[in-house]
Amino acid sequence: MTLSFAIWVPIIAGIGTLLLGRYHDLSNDRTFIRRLALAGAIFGFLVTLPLYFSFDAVKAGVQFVERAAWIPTYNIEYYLGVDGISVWFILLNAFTTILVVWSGWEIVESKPAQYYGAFLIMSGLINGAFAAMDGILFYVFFEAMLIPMYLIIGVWGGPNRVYAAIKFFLYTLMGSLLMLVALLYLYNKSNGSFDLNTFRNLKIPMDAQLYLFVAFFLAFAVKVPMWPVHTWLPDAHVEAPTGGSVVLAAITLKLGAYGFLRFILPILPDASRTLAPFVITLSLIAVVYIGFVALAQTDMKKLIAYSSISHMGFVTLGFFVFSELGVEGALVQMISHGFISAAMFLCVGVLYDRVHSRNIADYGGVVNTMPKFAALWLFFSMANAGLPGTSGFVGEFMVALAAVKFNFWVGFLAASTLILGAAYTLWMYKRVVFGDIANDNVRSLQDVTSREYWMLVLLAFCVLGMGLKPAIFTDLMHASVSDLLAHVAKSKL
Amino acid sequence: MSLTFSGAVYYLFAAILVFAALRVVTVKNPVQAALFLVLAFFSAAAIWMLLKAEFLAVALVLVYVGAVMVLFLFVVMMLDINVDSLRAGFRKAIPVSMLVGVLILAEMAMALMAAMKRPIGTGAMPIDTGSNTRALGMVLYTHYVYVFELAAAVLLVAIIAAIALTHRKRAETKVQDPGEQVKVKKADRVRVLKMEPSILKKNTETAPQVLTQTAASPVPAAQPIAPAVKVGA
Amino acid sequence: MNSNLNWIAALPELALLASACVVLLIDLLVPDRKRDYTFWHAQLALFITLCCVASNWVMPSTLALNGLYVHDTMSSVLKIAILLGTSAIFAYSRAHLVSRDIFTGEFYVLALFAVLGMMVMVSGANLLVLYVGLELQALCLYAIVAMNRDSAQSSEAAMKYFILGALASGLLLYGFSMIYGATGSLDIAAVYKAANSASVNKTFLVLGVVFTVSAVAFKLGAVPYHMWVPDVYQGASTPATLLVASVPKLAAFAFTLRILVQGLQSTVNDWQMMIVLIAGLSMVVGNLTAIMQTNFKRMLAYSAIANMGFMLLGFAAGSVEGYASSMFYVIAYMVMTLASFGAILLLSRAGFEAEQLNDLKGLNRRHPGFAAILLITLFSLSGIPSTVGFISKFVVIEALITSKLVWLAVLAVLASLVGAYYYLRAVKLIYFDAPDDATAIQPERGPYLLLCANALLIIVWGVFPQWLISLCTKAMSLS
Amino acid sequence: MLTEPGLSHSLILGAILFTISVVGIVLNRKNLIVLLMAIELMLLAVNMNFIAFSHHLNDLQGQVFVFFILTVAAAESAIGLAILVVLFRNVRSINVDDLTSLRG
Amino acid sequence: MKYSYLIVPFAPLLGAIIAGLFGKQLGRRASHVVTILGVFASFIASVVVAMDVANGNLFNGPLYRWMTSGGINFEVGFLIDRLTVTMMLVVTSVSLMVHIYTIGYMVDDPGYQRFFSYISLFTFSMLMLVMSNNLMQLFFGWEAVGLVSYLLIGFWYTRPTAIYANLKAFLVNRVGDFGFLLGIGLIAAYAGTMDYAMLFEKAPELAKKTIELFSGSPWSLVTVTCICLFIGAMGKSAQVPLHVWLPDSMEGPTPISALIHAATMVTAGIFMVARMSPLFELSDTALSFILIIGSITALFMGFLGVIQNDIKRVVAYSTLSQLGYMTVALGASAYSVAIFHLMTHAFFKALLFLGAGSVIMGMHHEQDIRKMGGLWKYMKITWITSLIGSLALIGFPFLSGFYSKDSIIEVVHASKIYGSGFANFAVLAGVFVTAFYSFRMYFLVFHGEERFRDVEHDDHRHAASDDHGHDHQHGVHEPHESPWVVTLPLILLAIPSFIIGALLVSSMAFGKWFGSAIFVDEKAHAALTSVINTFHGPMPMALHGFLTLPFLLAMLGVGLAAFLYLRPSDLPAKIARAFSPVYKLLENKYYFDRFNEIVFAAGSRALGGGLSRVGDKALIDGFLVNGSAGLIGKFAAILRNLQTGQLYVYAFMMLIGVVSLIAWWQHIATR
Repeated sequence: MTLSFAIWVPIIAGIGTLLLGRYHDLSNDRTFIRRLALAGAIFGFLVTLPLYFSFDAVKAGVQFVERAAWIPTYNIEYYLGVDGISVWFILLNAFTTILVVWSGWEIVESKPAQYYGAFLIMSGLINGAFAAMDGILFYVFFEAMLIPMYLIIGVWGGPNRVYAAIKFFLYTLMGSLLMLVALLYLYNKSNGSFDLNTFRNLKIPMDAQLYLFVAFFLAFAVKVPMWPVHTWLPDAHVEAPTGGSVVLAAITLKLGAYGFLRFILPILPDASRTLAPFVITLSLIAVVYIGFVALAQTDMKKLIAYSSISHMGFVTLGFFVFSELGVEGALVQMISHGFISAAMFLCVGVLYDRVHSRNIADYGGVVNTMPKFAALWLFFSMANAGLPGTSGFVGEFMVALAAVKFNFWVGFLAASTLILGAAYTLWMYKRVVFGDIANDNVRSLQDVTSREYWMLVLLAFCVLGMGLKPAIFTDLMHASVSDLLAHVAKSKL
Repeated sequence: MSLTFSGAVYYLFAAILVFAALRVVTVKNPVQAALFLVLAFFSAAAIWMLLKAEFLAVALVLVYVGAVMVLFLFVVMMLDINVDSLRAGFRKAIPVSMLVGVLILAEMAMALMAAMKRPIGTGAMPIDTGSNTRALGMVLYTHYVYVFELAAAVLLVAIIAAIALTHRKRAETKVQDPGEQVKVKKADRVRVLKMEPSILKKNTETAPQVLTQTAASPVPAAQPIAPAVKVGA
Repeated sequence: MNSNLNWIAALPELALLASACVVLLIDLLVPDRKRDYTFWHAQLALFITLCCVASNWVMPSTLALNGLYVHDTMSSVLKIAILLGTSAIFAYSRAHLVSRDIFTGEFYVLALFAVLGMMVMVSGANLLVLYVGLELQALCLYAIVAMNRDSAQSSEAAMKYFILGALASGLLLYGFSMIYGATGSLDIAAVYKAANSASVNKTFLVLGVVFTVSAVAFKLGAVPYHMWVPDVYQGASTPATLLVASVPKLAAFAFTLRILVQGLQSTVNDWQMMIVLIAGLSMVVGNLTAIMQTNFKRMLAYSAIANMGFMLLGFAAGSVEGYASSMFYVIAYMVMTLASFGAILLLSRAGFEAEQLNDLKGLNRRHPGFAAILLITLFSLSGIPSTVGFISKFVVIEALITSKLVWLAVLAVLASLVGAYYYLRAVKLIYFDAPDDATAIQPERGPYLLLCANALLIIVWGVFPQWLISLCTKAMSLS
Repeated sequence: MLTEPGLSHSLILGAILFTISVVGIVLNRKNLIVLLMAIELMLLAVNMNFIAFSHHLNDLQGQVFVFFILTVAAAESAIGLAILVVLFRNVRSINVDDLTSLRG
Repeated sequence: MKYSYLIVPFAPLLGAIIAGLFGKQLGRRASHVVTILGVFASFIASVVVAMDVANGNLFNGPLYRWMTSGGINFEVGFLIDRLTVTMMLVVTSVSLMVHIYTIGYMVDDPGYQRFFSYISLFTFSMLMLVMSNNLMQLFFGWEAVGLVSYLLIGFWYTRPTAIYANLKAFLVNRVGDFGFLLGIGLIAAYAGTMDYAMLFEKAPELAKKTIELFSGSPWSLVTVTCICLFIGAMGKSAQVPLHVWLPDSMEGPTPISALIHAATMVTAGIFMVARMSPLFELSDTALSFILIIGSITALFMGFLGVIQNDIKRVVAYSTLSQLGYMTVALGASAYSVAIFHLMTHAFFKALLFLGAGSVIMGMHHEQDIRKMGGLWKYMKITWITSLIGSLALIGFPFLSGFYSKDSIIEVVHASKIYGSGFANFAVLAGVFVTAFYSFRMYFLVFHGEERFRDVEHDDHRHAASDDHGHDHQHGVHEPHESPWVVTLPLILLAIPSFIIGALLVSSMAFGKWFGSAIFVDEKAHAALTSVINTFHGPMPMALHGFLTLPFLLAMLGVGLAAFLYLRPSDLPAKIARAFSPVYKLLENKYYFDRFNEIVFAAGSRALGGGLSRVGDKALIDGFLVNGSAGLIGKFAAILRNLQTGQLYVYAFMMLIGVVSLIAWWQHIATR
């Protein structure tokens, strides 16, 4: 029942918040709503903990299996399970939800019940997507989370939020609709099953594999996002409220990458191998091209958004070099990016809440007035730049090694992130934080409140912990990843 | 193969029918169009006679010529329409319409010609010799009683709809309702008001009553209220 | 020739006919200010009919009334849906009718007769019955659309609806005459038998099919026979629109199924491609044109066109599974339509129609409940999971892919991507924008709760669709 | 040369009538009443088909159908004319071109 | 024994954490006490470990498993051998001196605790780097020292120049790391291990492998790997063309210039190459590459020192030049000599920097040597120790610098590898240049006129210099000797600068001190062996030193400096005018900075802006995304216009439908 709890506890908490919020909204009593939402988020996190403590790292298959008929006519099942790949994302998501709720504490003034409700519901849906072992169940969760995200960007977002929200929605929908067709094709191919394990063992001819690859690839590439279907992300990030950006960057992007591992690689190994150069090329473009683009940004959130794209390029790169180091590196990178991007967005949020500008040029010398904040942000910036000892290093390092093994020049381009990543992150940091106090806005800044402080410190611990002992994470993955790679190596023609 | 008399009659009425039909859609005046339609119905009835559907032929004349077309004419007359202005743009529309007409006719003709080369099946409900009316009546009231009832419902709907749509209660007409008039009671007409001497109450308590009375116009007024004559809503 | 009357099977229709007449009489005797009596009696009539349908539920499939009438699971299911839907329509539109001064008995009587027509269509086992049922329903609807007598738009809409509808029945009849000519029978079962025999004149038959498909497409409002849909939806008063937009689709579905599948299954290869063409065009044209609309009702009209295209895909699949998916789709669509138009109805008040898209601005701040209902409905219409709209699209596409029509499935999903845009835009108005006027909205409690239940149904069926799916599958496999 | 009229003649006649009526609907841009008449004409064409088939098949059902078509058509024209009257009261015109307030 | 290994790096870390997190609460005194104690403990432990190692107790083993993936164990572990302990001793001792010195130097700075925390953290990182037994940990330390360097260069974060310099330093180092990472990647890919010992075992195997970087031209795998690794070293050890960050790094406080940018961190690259000697020995191409890069650095960076007027920058350029010497030694396969020079250089260069710092303090944070002069009278200890440092630097016999530098010159002379001819010239010319600029600075600072009296105090310069709390008094300051915490380290560093060369040259540079830690393929690269064969002990070597060319050149340099700068004269200016193109070239540092600024910094910004505008905004968003949306909108408008509202159009459409369906069916039927 652990997985069901992980899914339904936040959703029920969210619905409860929504319903109860109606009354408290009227009486201006927001504290109650906040506490309720936070309690829901924390409880939602606690129920996921058994996933870590009772996880059997030796087993390659899925664990914590729950299986029940859902729509028997189409043999669709309520089939949940996690393996070493997905377990981390559920934990990460549940953890991030707490941060998100916490981050909106004093910030969200309008309709807080809806705000928290949307986040909690989304959290449950995301858990569902990571836990689903049935194609349609996955699709349902994968798509349904668009609704709360759309509202979060649109209702609590910035000035250009409408464009961003619609763009986000349509972009994602475009990809996933084709995935639905692909799933149904597989369903027919497998004589009536949506079980992912069945899909894995299907024999599929090459041309069909290629078509399916395109369908799945679009769905997940948009979500990751890969170049050139990435342009929704900067807009969405910039306009979303801080919590929205955090969830987007930390979790939903991972869902796209996760889709690659769950669907594309094991189900379509021959197409994957054939098209690997193509995907790798796109990934490298994401790393290099986006790295340069990030350098030119003047908006902090946009810059971090582009940096996310670049980092996710590493993830797809890691997948498609088909080695344990690469895949595990990519997974580690995903988790780490969850922490770091969340922290980076929270940091920008801290500034934004005070000055209401995301423009780099509106800042300068923040360190003079906010030393604690500056120190924490520096830490996360360094992590973003992939400094050893932080989680940001681990994944990049592993993927880079795997890439060099795959092909020297691939590794060469991938490693350029060492320079580019440091350049855009630290240059922004320099312009915002260092220097003399630039203007009165900066002069009147107050250092982080204890809420913000502990939130960031918590994340800093995660980043540091993961940087110092990544084995905690990788040891759980080995069995599943090698099983996956075995599937990739086998021809399914 | 020579043409029998009935064959010739068929052709004659068919020609009239086509001509009349063409005129229906092309004449200027709707009255004329209605009259041409009548002609068309007559010719069709004649052809139906030849095809041994005597009851329907008669019904067509009675129902259509006798009722429906009269209704048409009535409406045409009732609505005061400027005939001339209704013709504008007719010529412009001819080419496209003709094109479609020719196309659809050609297609249908082709299909029908092709179809006629093959045999067609036999009917499920053979016509026993004898009165066509009787035969029809028999099935209508037995086998097709359900449809018959439904047809009744259709007609009922037509009545309701026509009335609901066109029947208007005029706002300015005033109707007397004797029932209401009889039922009227005294209390409906006259109401006795008791006025509290409230205006000067807040002056001093020793204020003389007389003053109050003069100031407050204490005469209980008989106020006329709604008459029993209903104004049409 | 079946001379078995077996009128018990047709009890619902008979009961409705009788009770509609009773309502008509009662309405005559009821003074204007007590028009509510008519309302409640109309509801009672629906309820009685519903009871009759329910009592016949366990009866096995039978032909009745000399083979003109068929009772089967599909007919029962659809009738229940029609009756419940109509009841909801009555509930939603009461206040609106009152405030517009068109709260007349005729509305209810005509609506009941229209329901009768639909039920006849649903249970028709004979071309003649189907035709008369269709006309009964259509004539009532024409009149209801025109009922808002002082509105030029309503009468314009009614006129267009009428002329085009009459044209469509002309096409239908022409088609029927060809089918009759080819098979020598009007009985669906006999037609089926004759059409399957080798000696049938296929050319007549298929010519008949072409005309029949055209007429059916008109009734469903599929491209290129769709032109009446937006005008009628927009022009008619919202209760009339709701009546035109929701339940008749069920009847039209049954109508299509009875003729094309139960009667002319042997020509499936001929009509399948026609349906593919019509369905594809409908999805594309409907969704594209809807983008440009500023009137919410008109937008929903185009969405209806697109949705009917989607529904027809089930027929295009040409399999039992496909028909079942279409049935599911059409029922789901009715529920969504009820919710969307119901919301419009309840939002409008005296002197204010909530039919422009801009009227929805900032609804979330004015009344979160309505906003949530519309949110659910709109996302369901665009086919986002956890709503019944998704399941309905899913089952249809599944049927398509099983029938190896993958390209059509791809077209369908791309069309619904375009469609998502305008639903999103509506959601945007509701949630993202600030209201133009902040007047608080106070809906009537009863209809509002019903609407909530309606929206909840969208979610419930979206999450637990199995019941409805098996019902549809069962209905299709038995008929 | 003209042959003895048979099924095909009646069907062709029906087709011609049908075509005339639909062309009439498209052609006539001004007068709604003529449109209604064209619809009557179309029903006549259909009836012609039914009766021809009925005659040819020696089958009564066609005639029954025609009977009901006549009934329904009468009801239909009643409602059509009623709508026309309502329309005329509202817009003071039965010009087809004036019916364009709903568009787009 | 393992515990003392642990104490070495972690004692400073503990100090850093305490000072960093609780510095505010603890106060200044406690902070410096705790960090100094940490480093002192580390130093003592290092000495203990060193004695242990001298007794032959080597250690190589994992401490902690970081991660396992792809069959590679990523671990943290120690390799304690003679090379390691040498480095440990150098690092801890210099670090200890700098810690003590800092008490005086940073006395008034508000970031006092922070500073101590940073330098202790640096000590930890550097120790982890040198004690590592695998490449992953090496990279860890590599980047960690880079981070601390970044923090310390930008210590005064409000200064635009400082935060410019630290970003630059970090990025240029990242360019090196980029190569380094690729090198590690190649090793991981082909050797499948991170561990030194296992790697060296597989080295002969690797030597046989080739890699096709460009299709059709197979390159030796080891060459590519070594060059990649060396690119990392170029970044960290500031070799041309990645040297540009080091002069700018002088924006940091002087103690860290001594510790990080002279004595320890910048020599990490040298250490790494020496550590990887079994690999580098397998590739002559890589060694030649190293040799040439090193000689270019040694000579041309020296030239730049000639025209600098900032006291710290002069020392910085001399550091660059000396790093070049070490690199040259590496290229000539004389790894032991390189490390030997590294050690002596660590002491005398730290001494020089700290001396310069002392001068700066004495001059009230004036750094321009043209505004000094005659300081010997005021700052006796600083003067003497600086003189020792300078003499060591120019390689005056008997001083430490002489032994190491002269060994390099001789080894290069003996080397037969490609590029050694140029290297030979470069190191010899370098001796002259070094002597010239060192003594130019020495004379300008300590001798000659007391120019600080007649120059007006320039407020701007002051504001931009070590502005950390000294009273802002205007007018002329009397130079003064620094407090004991400053002079004590000077003295303590002067001693090894003087004697350590003579003490250790026979064992370390030419002896078997390093043992198995350094591998030289004596057959292929016999330069060192031939020099060893002519070596007869420190005393004869020093005596012989007086007769050699290098000594002559050095004396020439000193003489020229004395001639030009001991007395006020306009001769230097005249020379500058006469060779104005050369002067300009030097003044602009060979235009490296300008080039980087324009091509790399501005170029990539422009590229990014261009990609953002053209690629993302115009092409993808504008054309593909909004374009297709627009297209859909256009279609929608067309379709919408079809809905004219006219009844006959509607009817017409229906008929079209019928007509086309019939046509479609007939088409199918006839097919």
